[in-house]
Amino acid sequence: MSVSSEQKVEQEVAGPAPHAPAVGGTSWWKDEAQEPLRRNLGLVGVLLALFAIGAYIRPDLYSDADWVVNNIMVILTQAAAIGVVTVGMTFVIIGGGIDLSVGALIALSGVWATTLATQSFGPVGMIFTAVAVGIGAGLVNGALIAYGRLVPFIATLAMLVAARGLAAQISGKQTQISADQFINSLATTRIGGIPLLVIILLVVAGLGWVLLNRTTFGRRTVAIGGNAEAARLAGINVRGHTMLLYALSGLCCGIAAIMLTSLATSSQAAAAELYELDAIAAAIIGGTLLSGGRGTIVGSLFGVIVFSAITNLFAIANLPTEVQNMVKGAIIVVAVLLQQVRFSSITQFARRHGLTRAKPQT
Amino acid sequence: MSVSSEQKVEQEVAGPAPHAPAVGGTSWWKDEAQEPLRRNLGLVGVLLALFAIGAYIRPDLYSDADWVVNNIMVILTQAAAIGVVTVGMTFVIIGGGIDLSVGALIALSGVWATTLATQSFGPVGMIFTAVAVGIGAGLVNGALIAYGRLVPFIATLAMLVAARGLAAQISGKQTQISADQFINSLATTRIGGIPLLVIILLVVAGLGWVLLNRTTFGRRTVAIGGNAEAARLAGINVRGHTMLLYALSGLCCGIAAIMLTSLATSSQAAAAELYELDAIAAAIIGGTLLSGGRGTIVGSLFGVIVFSAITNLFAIANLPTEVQNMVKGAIIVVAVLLQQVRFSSITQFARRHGLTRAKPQT
Amino acid sequence: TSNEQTPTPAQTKGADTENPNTAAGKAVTIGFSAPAADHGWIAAITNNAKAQAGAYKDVTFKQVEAGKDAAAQRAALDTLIAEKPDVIVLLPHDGKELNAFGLKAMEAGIPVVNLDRAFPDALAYRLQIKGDNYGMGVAAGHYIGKALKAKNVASPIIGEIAGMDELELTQERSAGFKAALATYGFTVANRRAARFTADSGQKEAQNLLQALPKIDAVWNHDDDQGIGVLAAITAANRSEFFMVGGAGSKKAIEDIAADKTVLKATVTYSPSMASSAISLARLIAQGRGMSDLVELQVPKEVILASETITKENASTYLKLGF
Amino acid sequence: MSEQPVAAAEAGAGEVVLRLSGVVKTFPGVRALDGVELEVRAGEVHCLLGQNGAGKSTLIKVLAGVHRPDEGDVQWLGEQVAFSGPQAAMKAGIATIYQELDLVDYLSVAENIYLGHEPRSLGFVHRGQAARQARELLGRLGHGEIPAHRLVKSLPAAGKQIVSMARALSHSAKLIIMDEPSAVLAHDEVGNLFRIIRELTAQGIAVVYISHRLEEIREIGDRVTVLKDGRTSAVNLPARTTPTRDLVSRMTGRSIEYVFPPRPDTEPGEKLLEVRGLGRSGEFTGVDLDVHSGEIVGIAGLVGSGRSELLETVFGARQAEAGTVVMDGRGLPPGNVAAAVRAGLGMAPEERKSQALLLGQPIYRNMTLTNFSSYATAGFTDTGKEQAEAMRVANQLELRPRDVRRAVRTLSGGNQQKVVVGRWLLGGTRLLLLDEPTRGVDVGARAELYQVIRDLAANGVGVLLVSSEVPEVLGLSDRVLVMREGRVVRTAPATELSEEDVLDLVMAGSLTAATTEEVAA
Ligand SMILES: Nc1ncnc2c1ncn2[C@@H]1O[C@H](COP(=O)(O)OP(=O)(O)OP(=O)(O)O)[C@@H](O)[C@H]1O
Ligand SMILES: Nc1ncnc2c1ncn2[C@@H]1O[C@H](COP(=O)(O)OP(=O)(O)OP(=O)(O)O)[C@@H](O)[C@H]1O
Ligand SMILES: [Mg+2]
Ligand SMILES: [Mg+2]
Repeated sequence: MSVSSEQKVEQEVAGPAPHAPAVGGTSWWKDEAQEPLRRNLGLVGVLLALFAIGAYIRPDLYSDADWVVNNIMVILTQAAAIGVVTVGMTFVIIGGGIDLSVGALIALSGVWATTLATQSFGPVGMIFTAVAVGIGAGLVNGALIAYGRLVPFIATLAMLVAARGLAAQISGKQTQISADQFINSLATTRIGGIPLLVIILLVVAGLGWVLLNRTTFGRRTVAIGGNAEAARLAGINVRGHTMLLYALSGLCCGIAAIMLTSLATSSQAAAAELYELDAIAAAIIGGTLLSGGRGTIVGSLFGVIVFSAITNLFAIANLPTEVQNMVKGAIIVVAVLLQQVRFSSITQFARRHGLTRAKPQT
Repeated sequence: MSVSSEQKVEQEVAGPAPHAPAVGGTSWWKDEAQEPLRRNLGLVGVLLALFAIGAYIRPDLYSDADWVVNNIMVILTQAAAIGVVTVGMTFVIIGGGIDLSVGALIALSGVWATTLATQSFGPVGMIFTAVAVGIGAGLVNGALIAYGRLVPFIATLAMLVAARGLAAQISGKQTQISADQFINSLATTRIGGIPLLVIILLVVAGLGWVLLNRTTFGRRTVAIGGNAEAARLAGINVRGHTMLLYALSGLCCGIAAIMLTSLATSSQAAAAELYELDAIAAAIIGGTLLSGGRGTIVGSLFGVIVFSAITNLFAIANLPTEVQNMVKGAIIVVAVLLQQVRFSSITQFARRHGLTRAKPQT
Repeated sequence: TSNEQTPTPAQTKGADTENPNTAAGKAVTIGFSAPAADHGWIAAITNNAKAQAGAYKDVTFKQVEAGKDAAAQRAALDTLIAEKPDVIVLLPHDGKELNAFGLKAMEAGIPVVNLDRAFPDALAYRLQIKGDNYGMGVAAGHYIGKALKAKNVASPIIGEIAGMDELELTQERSAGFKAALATYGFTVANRRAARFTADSGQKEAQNLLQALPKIDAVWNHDDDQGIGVLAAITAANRSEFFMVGGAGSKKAIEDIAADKTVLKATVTYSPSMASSAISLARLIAQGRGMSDLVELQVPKEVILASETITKENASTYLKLGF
Repeated sequence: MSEQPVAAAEAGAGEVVLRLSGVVKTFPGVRALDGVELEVRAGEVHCLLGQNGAGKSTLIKVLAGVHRPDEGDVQWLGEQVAFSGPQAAMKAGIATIYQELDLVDYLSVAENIYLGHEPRSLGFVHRGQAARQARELLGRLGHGEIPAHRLVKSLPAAGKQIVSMARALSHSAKLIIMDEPSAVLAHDEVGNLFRIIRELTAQGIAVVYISHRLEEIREIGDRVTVLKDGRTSAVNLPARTTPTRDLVSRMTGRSIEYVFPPRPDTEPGEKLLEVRGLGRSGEFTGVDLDVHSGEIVGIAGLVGSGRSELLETVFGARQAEAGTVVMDGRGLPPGNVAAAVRAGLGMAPEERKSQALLLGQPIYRNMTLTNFSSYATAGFTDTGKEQAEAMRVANQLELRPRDVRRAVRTLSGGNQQKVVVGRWLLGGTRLLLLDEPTRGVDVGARAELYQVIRDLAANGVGVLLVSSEVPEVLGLSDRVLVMREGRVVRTAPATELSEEDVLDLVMAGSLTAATTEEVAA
């Protein structure tokens, strides 16, 4: 019962037993296996709906194909940094943890990479610094959790606070300008019409997908998040792996820090505000179970893009901040509800109300 | 068994199996039932340590008994509003959920209660409004989670965003001044030398304790969070109960909103920023299991007071913010580690290092 | 906005033998509190105050950090009162939320100098020195209005990138901007609110540019977030419009002087007011007036005019950039 | 669908309290119940038999109001009923002990017993009354020593089972359903359970009893209904007189001899495992034992005698506080499971759900959990190979259903157990630690499992087996260790011990035994 009950708590507190999907379908495991797909289709539906709303509000813009393509690139560019972070976050959550420190780690990595001293080492030095700082801080998170036995929430919250403090200390609370042309040009470079940052996101997500679905590392992650005790008794080094998961998240923060630095041609201690909430929300909307053991990279990616598309649409519709927030809350709710729509439940509804006369068979 | 595996994930990722219960009922330190007590003692230790540090840094202030008493009142007053919220949060978390919307609900309740229209109904009208808004929004959270089957994280995140937006809309993003003398005087009233707000906190916590430990509501909350399936099989109305839990949290937000309004003699849409993180952190530090099914009100109260005392000490030591943050991160880690110290592990350590006779090897 | 951490000496008033106010007086303790700095302007406020206090031999400077919100600041100020300073200079998180503290301190006989965020209650402060948020918006509005009128643009498309929207000062700036534009018959086509950080400025600007394929002018409230705004504009290769900044950071003034970007002007909201606040607080504590004025005491209210920095006068303002 | 069931075997039985006919329950793609008939009389013990996955648990969940039947009639006390939920069934007088322990860890024993129907007024729980009544119930169950205020989390599996039983008794029910209650009970506890059941039936309460142990059916049952693939294959057979062959063939469709595979004559090989002076305070002390290649060593003992802890310590899942574990002449570091696995050890733990299974994951991933890296090339997994290997083991163990891509969560209890054991058949395990490997496994599969274990031994694998079923320990093992209160009190070849010897050994001086005897007397 162990995991499943927790699952229920997370997923559908209070709901009746979790089953009840398609009856009469073929072999039902297929249905289960298709769940991520169904969820992703739900998110694609949300994206299409957002597009349709945009087209309705601003037909002038949406009728211009160039503009549309460019706008998609803008949406993706804005999804890039947070998307990379969400890939790392997805691993951490699937592995049964959570990382509240990602926003702070981006700020710390970015600030550290843009000190005058670091900048003097050129772009390689800056990138190396950002990534090393991210991984280092991630390892501290991992060590506190795996060996210090701190709850992930508390350990990474402590890191959040401390890393923002350290970033402020290093930067003297100033916005540090990146004078490095190479770094700054990352945000403006396009390859085959596609912004480099978007390509980085896709590469990171692609590698993440392979890592999660095709390697022993990914398999261990799922196992540990699904049932840490079972994983341990199966001989998996749960602690060591937990360290690696947080280091991976830190690495993603380091990469995102460079991306954000390039976009803003600067870095500061207050950067990447509340990225942790966005990344967690994107992962969950994408179908990752907050209690661990289940999740997909593709879903997380869609989650990030949905959030990015919402912000974009708000700008295009010129909504005031307060209305934006109210609508955003509603969209989140609708997006999640939409993913739960199942054809089977429609069928069931029909049957229960005598609209069809069904007789499920073996 | 259900919770235990999840617990392991949360509590001690990868750690060896939790200590087996004491046989022969010897040392009560090993006894599970005493664990909350041990944790709370750990937190008291942290408080004493903070006091000692303060006394070391500023002997001039700490040698003045009046000042010390007054300072304790200041610490408690500052813990009051967030403490009330944490009581509600503790219930929600024990029940297997989480409420990210508390800060936003405080802002919404406060803003709603301080509109000119509401203020015209006098203090009763204001208090009623704040509480009603809190409960109403809590019920929406609960309905989304229990009946809409949204993950609590997402549902309350959506509420966070939407409630802040609505509060901004209502207040026109202005800070709304409370002209009501009664409300404003709450913060300055003392009864028997104890600030009224502190008394409110103690009353709320006391009621919370009774509710959790002595009523069917509380015991069922533990059951739902610990093993939702078992609770359902025992005939508990899990959904209805979940609704009530979020409504309770909303109620606490309404009360806290009045307290904050009184302290600030005003209210605004940006009030109570990030209270959700503070409340969750306080509950967890106090021994509440983030995955549900375990937690104590007293522990949460201590958690809140520790955070409040840390902030107070920072002000007394006059640390710059960035150093504050770094130190705060470290204190959180130490506080949690301190709670895990067990005499048994010290004994074991001694034994392992041959300080006492024993022989594990090879 | 720079990688150096010390304030430019130009933002403080050094010893000036000509000025009788600088003559040493009775030794005073000035308590100071400002919110935790998370961006350049606030950081400059604190640094300026510290530097200005350091310039007076008769001033002891006691600073308490204000923490992350009004509640935390109240707590910090309570400990400050215990130190019994002669005067308190205070930049509150929110003037209304800290009004009660002002009253309390004044009642306790400690004059309060409110820096920038006004207390609603006149009894809560001895001196109020602040920038003019509404006036800042007005200045930006007039600059843009005039420039567009000069270019004969009939119905111009104007964008606005505001700062943190939940702050009242942002609302005031936007209100002033709107009012000034209205005198020309112009309106804002799209308004985005960023978070005073470069990365949020970049993001909002990028979206604004998407929403408005053709723009005539943009006002960005804050030069710090403006770094990101400019980055977004450069990345999008847009140059059909001009931009006005806000606050007056060093980098912005340099950019205006160099005239290589769309940034053509910035309207000031200078953190130098912190230096002035310290100077005036010292005089208040010492019971002296301002030597140039007839009055024997420091006046009750000083509101800085928002000045407009353009390529023409950039060189004179450069020393005031933060 | 109301075909008249065979007339009751015995005269004098009470009136019919429960009658099911044509009950159908479908899960997505699975027809778990496919026209079930059942008739239960007041005061009888009605046994349900069936292979793993036959639908027994599903049937009782229908009775308990957890599932709603898709089709069919449920008549309770002569009236047609459709329970809206567990609460409704309980109100109507049906109490259930579920197969999966359904307790809340951080509630006390008394609170668990009265969860959902607490003695209360105005929402306040009468704690004293609850504790008093709980103590009474526990006393009735012969376990007055379990403190009512103790957290359930701190109880061992058997203690939890007793709390579950107390919970069922706490409803004044007319029908009590017990889904494999004896699975986690030791021998003496089962006797105790039967005493309770007799008390209940004497008061006219009907009991539906599910177990895979036929000898229990013989001892306690009145009538038997057999399920096969969701259908009733026989109703109301007399429990005591129906020949085993009959029962088995109605369950499985074939006849299986319920016997242990013969021991080979060959001498065991070289020494694999050498444990010396192993101890953990409060659990067990000074344990010495050896396991040789090709040898099956069984450990017998009462619940709580520390066998599970011993196994876990040998495996490194618990940190040894004293003593050494040597595998192949090389010492294992204490508290390091990974090292133990590398050295060739494998363990099927006692609590499969919390300790062994990834419930949401497919069967094959659960089976390959220990060795998926060995199918991987350069860190890349090979799921095709994994599935093929898992399929092989699934066939060997007669897993039902055979589809290894299915999530483990949806398997019946016994089949889940097979997955746990199957895991260690895949790797190159050289020493297998089995903790209650046949718990909840049906007769047919049990025979398969015995054969598999014996085959493993024949291939040179050493096996260390813990079981609460004394016949199993004696029948399967080559050598037997008897544990009492954390110490090994006897080691002997299995052939030199009888069931009575073992029982005498484990009971002697045992506190539990004393109380049990007193109560029984
Ligand atoms: N929630 C569910 N979703 C899908 N299939 C299920 C579910 N519960 C049970 N099943 C399937 O229904 C069938 C009957 O299962 P059930 O648990 O009733 O078997 P059982 O007779 O109790 O077996 P065991 O002796 O192993 O406990 C099995 O094939 C099982 O896989
Ligand atoms: N009725 C009981 N009440 C409280 N504690 C008990 C009870 N029975 C056993 N224990 C404790 O539980 C621990 C071991 O129980 P456990 O059931 O795991 O032992 P075991 O020998 O493996 O038995 P089994 O495998 O049959 O469950 C011991 O420390 C024992 O003191
Ligand atoms: Mg079953
Ligand atoms: Mg055991």
